[in-house]
Amino acid sequence: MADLVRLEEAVSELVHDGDSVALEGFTHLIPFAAGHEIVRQRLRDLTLIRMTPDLIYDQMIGAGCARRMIFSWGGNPGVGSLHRFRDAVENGWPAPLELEEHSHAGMANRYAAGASNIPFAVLRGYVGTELMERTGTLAPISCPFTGEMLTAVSALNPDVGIVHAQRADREGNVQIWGIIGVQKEIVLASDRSLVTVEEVVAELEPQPGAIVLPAWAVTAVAEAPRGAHPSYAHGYYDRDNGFYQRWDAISRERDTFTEWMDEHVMARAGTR
Amino acid sequence: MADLVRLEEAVSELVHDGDSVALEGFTHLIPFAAGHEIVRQRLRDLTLIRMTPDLIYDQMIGAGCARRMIFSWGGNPGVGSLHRFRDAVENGWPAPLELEEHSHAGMANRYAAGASNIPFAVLRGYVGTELMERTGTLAPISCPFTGEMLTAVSALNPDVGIVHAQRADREGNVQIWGIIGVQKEIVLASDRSLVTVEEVVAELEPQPGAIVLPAWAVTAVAEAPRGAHPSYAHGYYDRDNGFYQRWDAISRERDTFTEWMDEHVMARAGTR
Amino acid sequence: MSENGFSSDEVMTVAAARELTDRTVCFVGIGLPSTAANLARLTHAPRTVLVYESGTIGSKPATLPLSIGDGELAETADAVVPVPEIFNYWLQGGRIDVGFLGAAQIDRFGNLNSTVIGDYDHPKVRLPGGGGAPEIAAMAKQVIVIIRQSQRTFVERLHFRSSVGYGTGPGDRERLGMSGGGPTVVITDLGLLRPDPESRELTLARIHPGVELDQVRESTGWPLRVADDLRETEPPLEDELRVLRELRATLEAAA
Amino acid sequence: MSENGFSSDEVMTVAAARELTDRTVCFVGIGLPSTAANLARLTHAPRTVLVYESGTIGSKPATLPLSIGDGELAETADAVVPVPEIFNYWLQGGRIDVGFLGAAQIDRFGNLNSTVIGDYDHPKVRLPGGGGAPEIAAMAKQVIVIIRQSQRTFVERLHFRSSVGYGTGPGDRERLGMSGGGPTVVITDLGLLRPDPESRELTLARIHPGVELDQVRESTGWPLRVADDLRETEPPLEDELRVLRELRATLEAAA
Repeated sequence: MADLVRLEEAVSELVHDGDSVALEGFTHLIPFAAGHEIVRQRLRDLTLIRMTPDLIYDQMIGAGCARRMIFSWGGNPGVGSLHRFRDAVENGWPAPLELEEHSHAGMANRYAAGASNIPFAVLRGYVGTELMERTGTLAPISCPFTGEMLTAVSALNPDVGIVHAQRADREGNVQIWGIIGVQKEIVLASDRSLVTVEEVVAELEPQPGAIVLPAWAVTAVAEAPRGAHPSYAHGYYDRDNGFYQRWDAISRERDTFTEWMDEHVMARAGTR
Repeated sequence: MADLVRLEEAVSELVHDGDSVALEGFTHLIPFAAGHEIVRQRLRDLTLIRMTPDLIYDQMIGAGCARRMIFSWGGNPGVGSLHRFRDAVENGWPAPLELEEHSHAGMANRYAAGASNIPFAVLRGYVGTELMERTGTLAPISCPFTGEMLTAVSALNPDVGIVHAQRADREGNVQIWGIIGVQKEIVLASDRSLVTVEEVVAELEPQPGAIVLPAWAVTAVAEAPRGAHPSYAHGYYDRDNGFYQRWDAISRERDTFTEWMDEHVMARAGTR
Repeated sequence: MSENGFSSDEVMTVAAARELTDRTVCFVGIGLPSTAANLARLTHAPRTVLVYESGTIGSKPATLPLSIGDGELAETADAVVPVPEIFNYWLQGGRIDVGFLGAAQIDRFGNLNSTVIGDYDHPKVRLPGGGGAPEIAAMAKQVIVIIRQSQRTFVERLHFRSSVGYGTGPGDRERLGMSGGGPTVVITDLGLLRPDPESRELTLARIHPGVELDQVRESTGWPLRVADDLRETEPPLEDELRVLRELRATLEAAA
Repeated sequence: MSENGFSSDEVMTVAAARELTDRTVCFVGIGLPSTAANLARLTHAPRTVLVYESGTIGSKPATLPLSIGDGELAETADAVVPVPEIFNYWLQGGRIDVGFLGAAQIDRFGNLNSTVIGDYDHPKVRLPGGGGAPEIAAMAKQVIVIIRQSQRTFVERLHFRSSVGYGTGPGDRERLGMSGGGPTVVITDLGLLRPDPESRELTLARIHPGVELDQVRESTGWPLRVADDLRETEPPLEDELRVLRELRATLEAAA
């Protein structure tokens, strides 16, 4: 059964230096509160896994948590660059960042293979691109029935999978609706999982479009109201598009970035 | 866009002698009305595809529609044998029936591969069973990353996929809820698709647990109230467990079977 | 109904239910397995999680389903998922503690036949086939088999191997790369067998009340191994029988 | 804003929208593609079906989304599906008519770079990467590329091949087993290029109002082929501009 714990405890028990960690949420339900707690606990040498690193990994990279990143699209959606990601790759600040680069389709299939306990998935993809030569977790594979050549991607099974969700009940059953992305896959693919939720409720009212993760498939649940901001939680609050746009200026220089993180993340232990 | 047509027309336009046809619905939403229409139109030499052949294929086999069957579990759930299926396999009545036999996991993955336009899917399964030797659409496959041996199953892409659903709107968008089984997969895996529905409504009210198949992914929609009976349509009517039990006696002998089919299927053109 | 006041079906079902501890996640087929898992849920193991292959997770039916896809299973479930997902993410994903299986034939290593009696191409009896069983047998952490015991069902040589128990003996499951642990118990109308920890051969561990050991031997198609500490199955308790009979009544009422 | 009364962004967006016929199923990324598809939907092609890679099918947003996963896309969708499904069943399944792509660099065969400027291991500029593009480029029945034209973007040699257009020329897509048809049009701020039916080389087919042919040649990193029947792009209609500006205003209002 999922333990209902405080976010600080959950992160300190589940995430360790050197772990591979996936904080997922496809635009929706990005677990910012959990990411900030990782930053506050000064975890290091993480392999950060996410289809769209988004602002949360920009912040974690800039804060020095990451040694490596596995991803498929590292931009600020509709705005431009992730400056901290770029600074790490282009200039090695605050530390060099190894990259393992895939396409969205490949990442989604890698998660699904991980959730399915098989070591690889098969898709038509990547062929003709230079990712085929650059990425070790890709290989051509031939169909045993037709002889057609396709592409295999290796499964992803992170040490820790972290997602945000709208609700859990007191047993730890988790309910998610709206854009559901790869939330289920990453929880099921990971050795340990943490779900932060907007609220813990007595009973999960059925919702159109909702999925439920049973408590026994989740390691820990922590309440984190507004825990996806500046991303959003469908039915709770909207995406803070203004913040995504302001982040461009905040993150462009190392100083303004560090100042912002000190004020808005480091100084906020337990008060978020 | 899906055409809204009468069931008779849909079957006569979409299904032809010799076609491979999947009438799916995992216990729930089995398309009996469409199956009966196929029987009435005296279609022949069909390859019938279904995870659980159930009463509908027992009837179609006994009526002489089938040359071949691809399946994973051919019984009357909770009751016993499918006598017409057994008579065809054991005694070749009314015609011999070729079998291509899989497990549920294999069939589900074959449908998913078909819907995904890849020629095979990979699972841990079948190993150590005699299906490995008996079934040509199975093959061992090794992981290009770990060297582990797994099993490949070839994709299923039927000529026609037929399912029953609760509702469609006038555009032909289809809504299904309750046990959703492989309804989506079979529609997407098939060259042509027919969805019979309990009713056509002005607008699809969102429902907890519902999925929607957009009209442009469906070939034809036909209204067929109670079209899943003696299976059921969640929210409309219950499974007729009594009929499933009575079918054992009706179907045990060729005479009583034929009599029942004449009276309840053949004589009911357009009146169902 | 025996002179003990309970039938052989009842003692089998109760014995199967007792194998489940609370909070166990069970992948259940229809018939005795579903009855046993629901009996456990309504007696000593209220938080047993029932997963049906139709895609319902955490079903809590008040009446016994006739099929694995009855509407009540979906209505009372924590989640309903597509069938490919139930097999890939949940069963193959290693999240099932206990799989219940029946069969037409079993051999001494717990391998099962649910496919044909006679030759595959010209069968004497065409059985339903493997269904979900091949993967449940391979992937559930533990498998419980429920089967009536006779010379016809407990056979020296299966007519078809539909699902794997321990193959030809120790080490076979590992060689085949199976993620689950294999059968831990075979419950019959005569007693209860467990695989020997070394040889993996099914060994009679419990004998039901009123059954003679010779009767069990005669109902087994190979020389039966018997545990040194063979004991009698504890008879069904009054409470177990009452709940079981109430459950079965709901099935008959629905028909 | 040019002296024509519309900006180069506007002429690009309008030209892209015009490429869509009604009932087209479009896989759209954020930015100009999303704007163009929504413009088509609100003008001549009301039944355009918008599919976003976040898993929303048939979204009908009243305001322009800033990200591909804004809440309104889910609220107004016919269906919302998991991300693995959108790529496997819908894109790879061959159900997407038109994919819109942007890029940092394009070559004469419509191959795209959205990964790095400079060397991959030591890039001068690290770009976001492929995202959904590699598979959209391979699998959509038809691809529309929208990109500003200059010596920096229209290059002789890509710094990285993120997505495939026509590879090294005729027959390459077929050899690579690609199910989609490849780019049918490249829309820039200067004009509109289409692949030559034989050589597959991008060929200038339309030039936007007020743009000189020499200017297009100078903005191309290879000797540009020009269609024999080169014509001027029809300027944006008043109605197109009005709807486009209203749409863009919703984006700014939301920020």
